[in-house]
Amino acid sequence: MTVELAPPPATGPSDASAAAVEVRGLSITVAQPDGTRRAIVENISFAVPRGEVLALIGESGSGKTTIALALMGFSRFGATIAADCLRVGDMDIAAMGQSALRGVRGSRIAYIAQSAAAAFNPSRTILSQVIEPLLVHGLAGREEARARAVALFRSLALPSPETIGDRYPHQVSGGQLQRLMAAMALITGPELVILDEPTTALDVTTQVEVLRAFKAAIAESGATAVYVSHDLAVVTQVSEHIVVLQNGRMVEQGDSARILTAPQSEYTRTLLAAARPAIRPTADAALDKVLTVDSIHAGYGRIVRGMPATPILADVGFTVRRGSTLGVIGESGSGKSTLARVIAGLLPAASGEVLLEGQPLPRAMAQRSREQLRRIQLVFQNADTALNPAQTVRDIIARPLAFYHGLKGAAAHARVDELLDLIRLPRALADRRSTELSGGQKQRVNLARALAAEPDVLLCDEVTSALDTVVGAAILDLIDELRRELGIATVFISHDISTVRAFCDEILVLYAGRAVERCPKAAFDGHSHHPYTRLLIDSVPDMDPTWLATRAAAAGPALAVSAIAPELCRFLPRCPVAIGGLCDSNPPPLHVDDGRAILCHRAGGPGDASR
Amino acid sequence: MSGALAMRVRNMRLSGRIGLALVLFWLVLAVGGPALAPHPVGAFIDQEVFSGPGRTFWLGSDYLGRDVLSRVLWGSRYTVFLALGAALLAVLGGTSLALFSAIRGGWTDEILARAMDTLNSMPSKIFALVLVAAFGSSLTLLLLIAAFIYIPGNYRIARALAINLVAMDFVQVARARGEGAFHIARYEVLPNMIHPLLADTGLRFVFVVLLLSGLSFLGLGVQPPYADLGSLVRENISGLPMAAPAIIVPALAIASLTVGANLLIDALKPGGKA
Amino acid sequence: MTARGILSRRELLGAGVAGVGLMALGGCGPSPQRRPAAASSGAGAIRVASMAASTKDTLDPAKGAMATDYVRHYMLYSGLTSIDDDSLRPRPALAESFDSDDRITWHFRLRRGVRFHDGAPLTSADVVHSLRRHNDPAVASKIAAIAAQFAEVRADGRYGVTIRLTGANADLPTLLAQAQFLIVKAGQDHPDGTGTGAYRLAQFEPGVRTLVVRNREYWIPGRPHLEQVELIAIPDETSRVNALLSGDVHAIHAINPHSLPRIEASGTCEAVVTPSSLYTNLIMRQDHLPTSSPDFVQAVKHMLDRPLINRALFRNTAMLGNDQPVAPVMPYFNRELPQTVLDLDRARWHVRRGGLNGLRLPLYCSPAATGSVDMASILQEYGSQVGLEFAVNRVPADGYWSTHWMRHAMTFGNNNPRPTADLVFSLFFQSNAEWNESGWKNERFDRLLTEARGEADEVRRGELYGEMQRLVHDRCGIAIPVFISLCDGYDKRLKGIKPIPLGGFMGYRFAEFARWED
Amino acid sequence: MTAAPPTRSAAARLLPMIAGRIASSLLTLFLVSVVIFVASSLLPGDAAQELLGQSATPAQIAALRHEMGLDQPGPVRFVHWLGALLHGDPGVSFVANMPVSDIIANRLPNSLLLAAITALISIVLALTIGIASAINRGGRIDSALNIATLSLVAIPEFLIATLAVLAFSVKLLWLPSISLVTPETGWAETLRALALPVLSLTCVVVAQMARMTRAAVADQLDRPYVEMARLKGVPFGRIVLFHVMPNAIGPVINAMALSLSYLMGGALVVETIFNYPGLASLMVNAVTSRDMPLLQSCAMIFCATYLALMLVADIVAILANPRLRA
Repeated sequence: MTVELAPPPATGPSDASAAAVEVRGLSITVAQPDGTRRAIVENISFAVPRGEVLALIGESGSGKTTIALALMGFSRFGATIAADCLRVGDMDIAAMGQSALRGVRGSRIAYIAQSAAAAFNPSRTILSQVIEPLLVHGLAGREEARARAVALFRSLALPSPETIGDRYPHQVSGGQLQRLMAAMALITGPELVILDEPTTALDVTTQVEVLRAFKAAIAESGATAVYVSHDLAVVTQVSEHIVVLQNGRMVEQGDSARILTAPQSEYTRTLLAAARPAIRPTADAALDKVLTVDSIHAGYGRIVRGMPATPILADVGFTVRRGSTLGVIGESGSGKSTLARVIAGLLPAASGEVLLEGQPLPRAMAQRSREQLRRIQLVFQNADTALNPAQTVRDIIARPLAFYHGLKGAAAHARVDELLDLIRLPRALADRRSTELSGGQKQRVNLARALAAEPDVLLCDEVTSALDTVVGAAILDLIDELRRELGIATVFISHDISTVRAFCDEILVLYAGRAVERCPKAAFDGHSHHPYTRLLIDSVPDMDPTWLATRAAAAGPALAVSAIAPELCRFLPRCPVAIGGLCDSNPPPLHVDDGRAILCHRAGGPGDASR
Repeated sequence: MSGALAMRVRNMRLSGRIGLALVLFWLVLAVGGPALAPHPVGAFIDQEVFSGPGRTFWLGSDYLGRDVLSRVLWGSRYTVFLALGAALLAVLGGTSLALFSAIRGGWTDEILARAMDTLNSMPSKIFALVLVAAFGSSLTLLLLIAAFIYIPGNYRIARALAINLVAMDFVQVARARGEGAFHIARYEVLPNMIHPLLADTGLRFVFVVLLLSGLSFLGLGVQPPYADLGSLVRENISGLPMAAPAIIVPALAIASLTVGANLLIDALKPGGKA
Repeated sequence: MTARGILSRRELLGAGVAGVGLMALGGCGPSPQRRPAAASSGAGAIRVASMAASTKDTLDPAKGAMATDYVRHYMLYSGLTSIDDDSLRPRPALAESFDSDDRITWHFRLRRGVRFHDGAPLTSADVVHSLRRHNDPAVASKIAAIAAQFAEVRADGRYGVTIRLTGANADLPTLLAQAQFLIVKAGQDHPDGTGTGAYRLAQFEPGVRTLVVRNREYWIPGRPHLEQVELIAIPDETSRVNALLSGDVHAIHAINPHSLPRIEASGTCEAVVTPSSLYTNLIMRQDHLPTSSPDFVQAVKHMLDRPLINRALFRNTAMLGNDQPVAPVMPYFNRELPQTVLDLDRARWHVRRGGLNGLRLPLYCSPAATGSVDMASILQEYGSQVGLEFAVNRVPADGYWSTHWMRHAMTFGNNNPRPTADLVFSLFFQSNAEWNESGWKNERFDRLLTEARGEADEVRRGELYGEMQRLVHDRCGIAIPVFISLCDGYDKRLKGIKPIPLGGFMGYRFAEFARWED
Repeated sequence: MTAAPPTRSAAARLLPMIAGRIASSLLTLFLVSVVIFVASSLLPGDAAQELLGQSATPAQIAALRHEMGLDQPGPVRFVHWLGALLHGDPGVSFVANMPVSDIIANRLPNSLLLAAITALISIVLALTIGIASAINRGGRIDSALNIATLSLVAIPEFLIATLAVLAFSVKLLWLPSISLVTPETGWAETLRALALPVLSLTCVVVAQMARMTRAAVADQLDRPYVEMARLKGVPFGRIVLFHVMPNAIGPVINAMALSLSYLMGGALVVETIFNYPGLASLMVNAVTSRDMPLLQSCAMIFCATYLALMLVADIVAILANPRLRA
């Protein structure tokens, strides 16, 4: 699988010594309990010309972050860095002592971490953290530092740049925080910026804005950048060069365009394929409606006349047929997970009904019979937290067998083995604890536990979000196969429209707790959509280096709206095509045709609602 | 099971192995020690008091001329079993209540938390004094009283742990499956609290040892002629100026026992490093 | 006070430096000359630590219950009579003379010119008030039982008092020397420390401290010798000894005999051992089985290893007891009585004869009765050798007297030194006595007791008391293994201390006699 | 710092919380008084018997009981006591025949002084030890401090105290072996008198506090923001002080509050050995003499101290955490 490469890159700068960053023969090793050393990164060589961006791409465990951190002379868990050459500008990083490195970090080499929410200190103001590099390196006084920070905030298109720094990290949105971290990195005018998956944790619509801001800011500062990511499409937008990594080794490197168009290694091709999910054929849906959700209102707090104090979902309804898949899409906070919880009965709906094969289910889980509970199974988003770390895989899978089917002893043992086969996990893993499994394996166990109940309805809540693309694609294949084989009706919740589009028979778009559009897969392409759906579609980066540049900056809202009445269109404050006097005064009508339903004033007229 | 245990021991850090050795040593002594005692525990056999180590009395004699070795051998039994029993009981009681509290939530939780605060706010030694005076100090009662006094402390810790765990997804999964409160408490939540609870047990163990010695300070505790290790230290305190083995030995015994127990528990923590 | 504080601090600092030097040289041990001095002048201001203090501490002599109270009261007040030496004979004090023809009606003539601390003269009214109040239930006098024999107390002019008793009692002058009978001011229902004693009250904080200063108008010329006495209590014995050794206090009460070697080794302090009639006794109730069996009682009496108890518990400072309450230091002690000794064969014989073999019996002991816990251990040890199984039940000191003492078949009692044989016999051995500990009934004994009380002839009295001692020794369900000596510790610079067998600290009156000599 | 702390919202959030906590504290205090009352009614003997002692006659006891009001049924006495307390009168001590408030006023400052000095020293010490261990996690210093603190926890406090007396008072004559403090005692003398009790108590509480500090700091040191700060080139000392401590302070203070609550009632042994007139020995006195009004008041004070410490810990946690504050 691994392709041996000739050390000097074929493409890239002709004169490596002119490069801003040069890495040759980099290896990073950790000590094993038995005293030997194991290489987690081996024989890495690349160079980045001044002012350009190089991407390190690979899945988790590929060593991409480890390599990036090594550029700052930093290693986690006491790993040892060794290299023939590890140079940034005129600095020989490998030869520098700790105090010299400290003087360089944050001043000449800056780092932007994956999760700004975790990397910002929650108990200090943003400004104090943003200007800290200037202060600790003695590069500016407090007043000057503050002025520089405000200027950077402004150039990063942050709202109220004068005062945003006085807030605490939890008081700003994820996208803003990520940009604030960019400000923290760029404030000292570093020669090299390392960006470690800076947009992975963001919603697609936010990601676009943040990417654009990053790209502009880096270009403006003239810094060289190393961009770490698992997402080829994103990388395509920002980097001139790509290094593909697998298991700590280089698989391929070259110009971005070349890697995308003419990948040389098998692994790169796999990555590319996973990034462009193939559209799967629609299932031969049976006619019987297994799950019907009818006009659900749900939320938290005391319920008054069918409306909760803090409403989350309003008037959501759909049906799912046996063997078919409904995709539910929306950004974080849209109510996707709440919908799953309402169907499972974990959160009783305030009003509306959930029907299983036409039979209304009690709203609260506690009132449902064990049989009713068995027939609807919820697969939680995060397998790390959904699997009890104290139990073995066998314990986890055997429990629903015992609980719903009374299966014990040898019979249960055999059935667990069958289920492991079904989800393609080696039986040998049965006696491991879930903490010893990889992310993909955990998600399979999570799935197997739901399947053990032999459900009619499977609710999958973001089951691939935390996984690498390739691993996630395999899980998707598995779910797709199972629902066909077992005839399970699936509700597939995701924030990723390309996955949903490829995988589901019908798509439901949630915005702020309302279903703004429902659309069968067959009718998805070439039809008009709700403006929000359109925004989602447009925010998914193409594998095209020019996509970010060519995609017009998202049009601002057409109407200046401060607060909207609950019955009005909730997308109004962001809608670029809102119609004054209509959208801001009348509730949006529901247009139904061709199996599609759109909640929008524009949808009634001819043409695309979003254009 | 025993193979896995052996594995764990082999993978343990040195401090963990030292802890294990100390704990095993005291456990063995607690079980078999009294049989090895060369003299009756209450026999007044030395004409001298606080004599040093010698041929007849390996560890010298105490303030009444009794054999220190024999008394320490018996004392270790009382300390180990009383303290271990009370610590385990306290953790069992506190954790059960905490699980109940965390899983039930609402008013049950509020009332239990209040009640536990009430008990926790009373100085332990004085509370023990009242309870011993009211109910007596037979071994069983001492065990129960010591356990009762340390239940609220454990409850506090266990409740904090349980509340975090109850919010975890895998508990939601179990709830969604329709599991009852007992299953959730016993199989989903409890196994994930074991290590912090073990650490707490170790701490409570130390507390009970100290409480017993504190009670002996007030003239209560294990019935004579027997005495727990703490009481041995206390009753021979006048031997301190002459560094009599009668006080040094039980003091060292307590220290090695409690330090050993805690080293072992530290080493059992997953990850081991922290 | 302040001046003294500064001075002692300076000296302490000096001592500290010396200590460092010694440590550095590898030496240890304090140099006696450097010990902190308490005195600011030759006259002396000392600090004294007693054993117990609590919020119960009182200025009312009638309520005095503990050594700390007695010491405080003897410093502040004076009695009609006093006992000044080990003869235990009463001497005139505030009463310059006393007499009685029939030992029923007693006449006391008061010393003239004696003044209370507030300047008021002492008159018969004060004495009448002080004695009568013991019969008032609201006063809750500790010796109401003794005062019950006052049929009448009346003034006989300004300086005369007549006491008429309910029956003849030759010991009245001795009884009146007790701390509870100290004279307070007339009209004071709650005495406030205003007495005729050697010291005036400067500060009183119950449970913490009593500070007194010299009464320059004390009615005995030339006394007291100390300027100031601060009385505190250090309940913890080890702390008490440490405080003495470190020079923080200059006299301590009630030392455990095991601490004596430390004090003697210090070079700066000394111990004073006072033989007394204090005893801790084993009570075998005559109204319970099997303790009412004479065989059981005899078995137990022969099972007591008295020398061992003396050695192990008291480092041979005690005197062997002979199961009767009159100590060798007391008048009328019967020297003829054969000493009961450890005789396990005889004990076994009694056990067998009484059919008591293998019997299991709870034995209650408590720190409230000095040494009883260890005595119980010893008894348990020997019991196992003769076929009796004693289950030792140690119970807390508080609540012991009201809930355990005399309430079970076998408990321990603790009897403070009493000034007269009559007192101890009538309180604890008379058939109808409230605290007839063993519940024995002996008519002959009761008759002898009444006779002896009114008997004027000393020789005859001695015979009567001797016979009573024999009766108790032979028949009563009480075992008294030893008479416990009282050990006190003093700074060697404190002079003039001698034992008075009524209690430690010279029968609680050392403050009147002690001198400070640097 | 330029950031204006959101004081108004903090106050708006804190005040109802404090009010609620004080209300529930009153409930807890009431529960304490009930528990004390029930527990002490289980005790053998009563104040009259204990006061009159071994030599009491039944008639005397009955008279005294009547005088103390002990002849009334328990619940009646409890209601009377509670009623008086609500009017601010904690009653009159049975045995001392003094108002309970006077007795407590004499002792409380002593206990508070001892606790305050010990708290100050042990907090500084515990933070130092805890932080030093945390930043050396797994290293030699950590192991050494771990064993040292464990051993310190394991030694009975009367042994520590007695050793200290033998060394510093009896042998070296540096410090007084008993702590006699009166209102007239000067500051320097008071500090000297308190040196050994403080030393002993510090040994008792510091270990537990240090271990908790270590755990809290170690937990924070593993957070991504610490790595981020290192990647910004922030010196390690500054990271610990300005990045880690603000986040660790919540759990640290909580653990410390629990330990410090020990300093009031738990000082019993130290009070006894150094003959220090504090509240713990007063309460034991009240127990042994069955002095109900005094006992109740002592228990109330200990309970209130505990609740107040917990409240302070929670307030500090809220103030230190902008997420809870806003």
